[in-house]
Amino acid sequence: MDEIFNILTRLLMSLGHLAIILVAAPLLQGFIKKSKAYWQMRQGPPILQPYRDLRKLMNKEELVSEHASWIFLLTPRVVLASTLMAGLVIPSVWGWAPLSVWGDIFLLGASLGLARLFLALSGLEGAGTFGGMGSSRELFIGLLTEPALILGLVVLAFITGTTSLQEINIGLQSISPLFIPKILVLITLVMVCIAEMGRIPLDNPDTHLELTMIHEGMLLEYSGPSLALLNFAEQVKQLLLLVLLAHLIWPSDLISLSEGPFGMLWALGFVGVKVVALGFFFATVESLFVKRRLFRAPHYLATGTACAVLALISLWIIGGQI
Amino acid sequence: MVGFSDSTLNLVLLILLGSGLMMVYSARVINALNWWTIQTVFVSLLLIAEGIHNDATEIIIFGILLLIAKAGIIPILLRRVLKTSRTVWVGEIFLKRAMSLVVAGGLTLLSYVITEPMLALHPSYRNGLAIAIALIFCGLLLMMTRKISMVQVLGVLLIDNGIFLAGFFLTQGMPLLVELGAAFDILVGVVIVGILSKQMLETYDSLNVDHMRSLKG
Amino acid sequence: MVNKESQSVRQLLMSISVALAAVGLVWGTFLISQGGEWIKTGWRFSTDAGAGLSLTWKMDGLTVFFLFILLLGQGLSSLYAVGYLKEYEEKKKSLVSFYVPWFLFLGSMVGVLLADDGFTFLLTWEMMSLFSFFLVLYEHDEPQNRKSAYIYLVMTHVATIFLFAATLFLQAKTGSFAFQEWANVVPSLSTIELNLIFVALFIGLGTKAGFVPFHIWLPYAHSAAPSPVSALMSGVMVKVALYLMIRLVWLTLGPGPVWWGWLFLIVGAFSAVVGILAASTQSDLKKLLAFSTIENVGILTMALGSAFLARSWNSSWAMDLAFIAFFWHTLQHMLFKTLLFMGAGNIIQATHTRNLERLGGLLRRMPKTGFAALLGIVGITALPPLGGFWGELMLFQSLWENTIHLSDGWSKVFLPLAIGILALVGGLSIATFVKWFGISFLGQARSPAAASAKESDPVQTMVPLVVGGLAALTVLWPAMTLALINLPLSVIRTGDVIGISSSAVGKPLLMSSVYLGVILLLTTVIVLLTKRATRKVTATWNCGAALTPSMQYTAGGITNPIRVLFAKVLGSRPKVKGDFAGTQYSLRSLTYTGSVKEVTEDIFIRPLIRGLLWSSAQVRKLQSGSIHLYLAYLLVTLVAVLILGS
Amino acid sequence: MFIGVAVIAAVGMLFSAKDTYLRLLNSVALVLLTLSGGWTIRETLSHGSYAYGSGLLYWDALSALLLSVIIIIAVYVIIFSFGYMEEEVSEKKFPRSRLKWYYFWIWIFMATMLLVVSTPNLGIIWVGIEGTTLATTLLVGFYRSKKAIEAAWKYVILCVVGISFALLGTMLLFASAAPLLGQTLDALDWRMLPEVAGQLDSTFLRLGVLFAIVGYGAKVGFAPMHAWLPDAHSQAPSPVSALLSAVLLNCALYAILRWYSLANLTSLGPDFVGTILISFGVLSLGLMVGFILLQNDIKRLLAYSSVEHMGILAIGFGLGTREAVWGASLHLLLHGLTKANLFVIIGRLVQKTGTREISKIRGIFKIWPYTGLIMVLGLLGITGTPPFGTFRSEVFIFSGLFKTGHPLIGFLSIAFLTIIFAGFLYHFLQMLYGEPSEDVQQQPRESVGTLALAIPLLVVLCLGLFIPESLNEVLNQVVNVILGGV
Repeated sequence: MDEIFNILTRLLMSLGHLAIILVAAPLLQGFIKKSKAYWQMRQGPPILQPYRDLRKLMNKEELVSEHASWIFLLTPRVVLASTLMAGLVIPSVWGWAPLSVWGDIFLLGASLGLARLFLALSGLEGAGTFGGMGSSRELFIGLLTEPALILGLVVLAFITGTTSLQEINIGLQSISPLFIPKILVLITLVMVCIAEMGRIPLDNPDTHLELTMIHEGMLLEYSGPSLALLNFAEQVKQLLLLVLLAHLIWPSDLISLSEGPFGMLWALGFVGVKVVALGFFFATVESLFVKRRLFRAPHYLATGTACAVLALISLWIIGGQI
Repeated sequence: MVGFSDSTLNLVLLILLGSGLMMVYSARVINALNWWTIQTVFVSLLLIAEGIHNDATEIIIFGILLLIAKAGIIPILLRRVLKTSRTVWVGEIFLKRAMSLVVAGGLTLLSYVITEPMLALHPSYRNGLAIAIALIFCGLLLMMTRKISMVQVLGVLLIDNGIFLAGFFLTQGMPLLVELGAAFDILVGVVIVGILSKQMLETYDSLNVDHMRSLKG
Repeated sequence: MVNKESQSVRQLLMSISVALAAVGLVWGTFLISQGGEWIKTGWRFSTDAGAGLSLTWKMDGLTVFFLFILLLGQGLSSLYAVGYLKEYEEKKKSLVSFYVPWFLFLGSMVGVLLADDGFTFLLTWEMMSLFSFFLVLYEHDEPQNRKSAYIYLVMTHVATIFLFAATLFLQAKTGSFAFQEWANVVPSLSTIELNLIFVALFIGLGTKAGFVPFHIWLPYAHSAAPSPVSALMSGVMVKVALYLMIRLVWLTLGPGPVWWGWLFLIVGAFSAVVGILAASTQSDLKKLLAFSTIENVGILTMALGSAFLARSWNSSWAMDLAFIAFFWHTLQHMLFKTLLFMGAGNIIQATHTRNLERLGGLLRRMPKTGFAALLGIVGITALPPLGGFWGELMLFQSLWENTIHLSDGWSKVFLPLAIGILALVGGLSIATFVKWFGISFLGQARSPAAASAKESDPVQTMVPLVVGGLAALTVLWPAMTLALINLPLSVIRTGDVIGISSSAVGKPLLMSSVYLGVILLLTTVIVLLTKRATRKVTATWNCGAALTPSMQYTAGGITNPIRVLFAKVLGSRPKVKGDFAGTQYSLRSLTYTGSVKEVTEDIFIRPLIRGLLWSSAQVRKLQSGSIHLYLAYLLVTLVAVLILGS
Repeated sequence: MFIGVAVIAAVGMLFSAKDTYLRLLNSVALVLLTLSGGWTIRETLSHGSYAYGSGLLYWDALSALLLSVIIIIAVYVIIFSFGYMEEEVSEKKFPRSRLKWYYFWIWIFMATMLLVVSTPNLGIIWVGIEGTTLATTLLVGFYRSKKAIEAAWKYVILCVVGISFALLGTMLLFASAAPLLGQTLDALDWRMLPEVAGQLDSTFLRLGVLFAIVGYGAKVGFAPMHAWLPDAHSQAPSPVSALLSAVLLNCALYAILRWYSLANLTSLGPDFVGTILISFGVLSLGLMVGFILLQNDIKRLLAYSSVEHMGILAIGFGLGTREAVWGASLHLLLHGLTKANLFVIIGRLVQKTGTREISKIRGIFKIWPYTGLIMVLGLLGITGTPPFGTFRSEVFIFSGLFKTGHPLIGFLSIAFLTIIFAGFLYHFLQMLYGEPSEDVQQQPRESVGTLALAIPLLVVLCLGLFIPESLNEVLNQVVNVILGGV
């Protein structure tokens, strides 16, 4: 009986997790845009504008290139689905991850990789120049991001002695915020998140300038519902990364149904505050820097990787193991 | 064993060595051939003397056969080839005549050095053995430093004489069957070389071996 | 057009091949289901004292696993060949020189797997090389293919020197060829001897497996062979070499020094990176796949390395993980590489070119092939939900466990770096296969041949789909796959056999089916939700100008950033030449020439060959044609022998 | 008695140059040869040894092995000769009247070789070996072209000089044995010598053995005394090349083996000759790498390969372990078969294409697929590729190197073999594939019957898959003979 209850709880919380992600993703996007506008001394669009954009796009007619095949239409769906899959291994606001098993830190990167694969493929669908350019660059940045992300997470796993994000989250509670390896890893992960979210200094989400765009280049041929799905997937990914970072920076305890609705809401609010703060932080970062050219990206991401390696070394040195 | 005194034996040996060296020194093929013939005659005589001394008829007969075959048939054959080819000079390569004589002298000394352990045997045997080896060396030298095919044949024959001499001093002759076989082989060999030289003459118009360098690598 | 008789011969022979595989598989399944001690200890048939006069065979769980891989590969490739070979018939090319080596090649691979002594091993091993050589040589009309085949056979032969040396050395020590005897005598060998044998085996087997820098032959051979053969060579043959790595090094030589594990790990990492880098810049449809094989062999080798390290450090948990990773990936790579080579075969037959730059837009013309190939690239790039990923997950975890298990030392830094390298390789392989698939199947046709391509024979499209289905099945029913992996594990582990399907070791693997289910569910839901959208087909937006095929990104272009970043490793020397037509500003034309080459070939192989040929030329001068000189040789020899002899 | 058959046949050949006559006579002679030889071999093997003519002729297992190699290959090659030489005559390579001389010398050659393997006397063996040289000289120069004469000249001079050394060696042996066994044939009889081997005077013996090994070695073609070999093999008519390579070299090696097994028993110790043989073997292998890699004459290629295989044999016999000698004995048989077959098939090829240059022969598979197939088999057989028997024998030989503590030499030798394989493969691939030249394309195609030429290779192939117990038994007997009391 208990077991069924547990499973049921888990299932319900998973659905809740998904629902929160789906609902909150455009909100975060709106908030970040607003923050950027703040730094740029402008009014900026309303916070709820992303919802409106999505609804508008969903109702539009879709244009499909004559050269495209069914992959073109499949891509937005798969990308959203696999981004959500990545969401399933990230601890929810209550600390639970729906798909938690040891080794799931690798599942996170791989799920995002699946999305990247399809995106890059559909960039080539239109037979135009820009899509290919976007794909090429996205793949390039992706292959540099991957080691940094995995290494960063692996170091966290070493710190906490487990390879499950949920357990890492719990384990990090007992680690001092000033633990040097942890700080270094967080630097890595912040850099990786910037790259993954497609933000300055690697990519500019607001530009459609042919020569600089990466992510937008691949989306260039999309319109209507497909574009909405892709934009939405991007927002979800952004939210997921920020939730993850929030959990890592300020780890929180596992909250179960037994804490009562108030406890659960409180946890939701707490994480929300953390994510908002991080969102503001990234908006600030984006406002302070300029976009770099493509071939500076290796330096940027190598710095991230180096931080992870340094974290690893410092971890063992502090532990007295080397 | 040998039925005459050491001094006689030494004289014969000297003649053998001298003829060998003269072969090396010869400028004309015909001279070398003559020297070789002389040498062969003495070798055969040595054998016959041995046979007489030991009262071994078969050795005497063998010696006479040898005399006829080697000192008789072979020179005649070679002479005919020489005549048809109108070859006169031996054709030096690598070493001139005088120089080759010096080398031959050196080789003779070397062979005395080599055979030093044999001193324990009868001194004149040692002497004989040393000269036999010197003849073998001279033969090789001749073959290596002369262009004309006939001289190379003479070199082989000189080696053969040397070996024969060595055998004579080492073992007083091999079993007859083997000796006969060996002698027969030499004879047939010269006949075949004669045929070959004829063919060579037909195709190359000379007996100069140095023309034959097309097969390489 | 096709001769009826030869057609029936083809169908008959290939059916026999398929049937043999099927019978083998069914029989094997039956045997295994019976269970028995033989899976662990081995089942010998035809044994003698290892004198090398007769051949001896043994079958155990390890063999069974690889036999399974082999038979599966054989069945699938043979079935595919039924369709593939038709083209040769149409070209009136005799197929006898295909059939004969085909069967002998398969047979000799079975022989290698079953061999129980050094002599049998060498014999079958050489036969395997030889007959695969003839298969590579099958399309011998092109000089390039002959060169490939030549390089292949010579390199494997050179590798065999080392195997020969190791075998004969051990035989000299034990007086027997039997593996069992060798294992018994190993403890009495000195460290140097043991290490030398190991290095010899490593080089010898590694060449066949395609370790960098011994991999030169692999891209040549795999791309020159007819596609069913490429599939077999890539999917099965390189694995046979790895099988022997386990059989001879792990089981026979036993635990060695720690650096063996490091060697595996480092060479594996090196192979993986170099292989995938070279693949990413290739524009030859099949060469790219061949380089990817090198990468995957690298990954498998890393798994072996992790297992070796785990054994040295007594970390049984990490060792199990590493071997599960190894066997899982072996199976997955066989399936996906077979699939991809079949896809490549279909493309080649449809367009008669292997050059990616001349393909494009094939997905609309060859939808079934394209769908199968899509499955293939998802699997081969180690992305979930297909099987490629879960093996790598195990490997990651194994490396991680190894690190955790160690109490101290710099190894704790280097092992995680291997994880980073694997991640890099993963990223590169995504780029590589997006290029492979995207350039050939998507966009516009880049040549008339690609524009007029037709979907292949039903058999040829069916088989890749079947392979894809099987691959999905391994993930959907991981317990079955784990049961299969359990067979070799029970041989390799000296301890008790653990039922890995039920223990925690395989937990993420069991999760794989959940992941697959959920992602399929999510995708379906999203598709259903967005179904009612209206669509209109239009031209691609091109800033208002007309769109021509040449405006697309090229195969060279799409991975150009990688080429620029790794220029040193790839030996890339791009040249840009501008024709300014005499003026300073107006550019008339711009020529870009870029090429990549095998740096390892330049460093290791070419100087060696040059040196060899040079010294040969010197040796040949000995035979100058002068009889006087020859006589001198005779004299010199005589004198030398006399001096040395007395 | 088969020596008699051979001599009579030789003389008989001279009476007429008519094709039918020669064929008939040859066939009769071959049948007689096979019958009498086969009977002798059977007697020998069943009793361990067999004597005839009050011990003047005597065979043991080793002689029987050589005898069977000679007879098998002679039958194969001479039957091949019929068609081949007819073709040569019709191509006006030489007048028909000289055909009888060809068979005359062939049979004389046979007779001398049979003599070598039928006598128990080291002196007579020398006579026989010298005889083989003389008998083949004119065969080598049979075409009377410039090159043929050059080859014949080099052949006769170098071999005669080399063999003279062997005579000297024989004399030295006689000198040390005569005091013990008397001044008779007994003192050179390898049946008698082992009994007194321990007491032989070591100074004479040592010199004698050295001279004999170098002397016969020149005839076997050990590098660097092999210079005559490629010339002779490449210029002789192909059947003669086959005989030279597959049989004659073995006969010379046989002489060395007799010395070797004798020397092993004496005060020189078992390793003395062995070491020399191994050195010659490795040197031959190593040097041939260069010649084979950069060869453009197909028959020279095969000739160099013969040198290489003699090197392998020298290593095998020189090692003196049971396995190695067993392998070498097997290899002797297999190399003979393989090389004869290759020379025959290549001979046909050269005849049809009219060139020996590898770079001019292309696309054989396109025109003559069966020839191509046999060439592939030959390539694999001669390079010791499994599943051919040569692989087995080479494994056994080289395992001996490892067993006696020469792993480095063993490794080197295998490496040499591999490079040689690479060279062979390269040349053969060049010839087998590609586009044939135009005048070759007009040549007539061939029939399936060509495949019959591959019989020796098929035997080699079968011996790679399994060794019949009877053959194993014979080889063990051979090993016993060679190793004697060691």
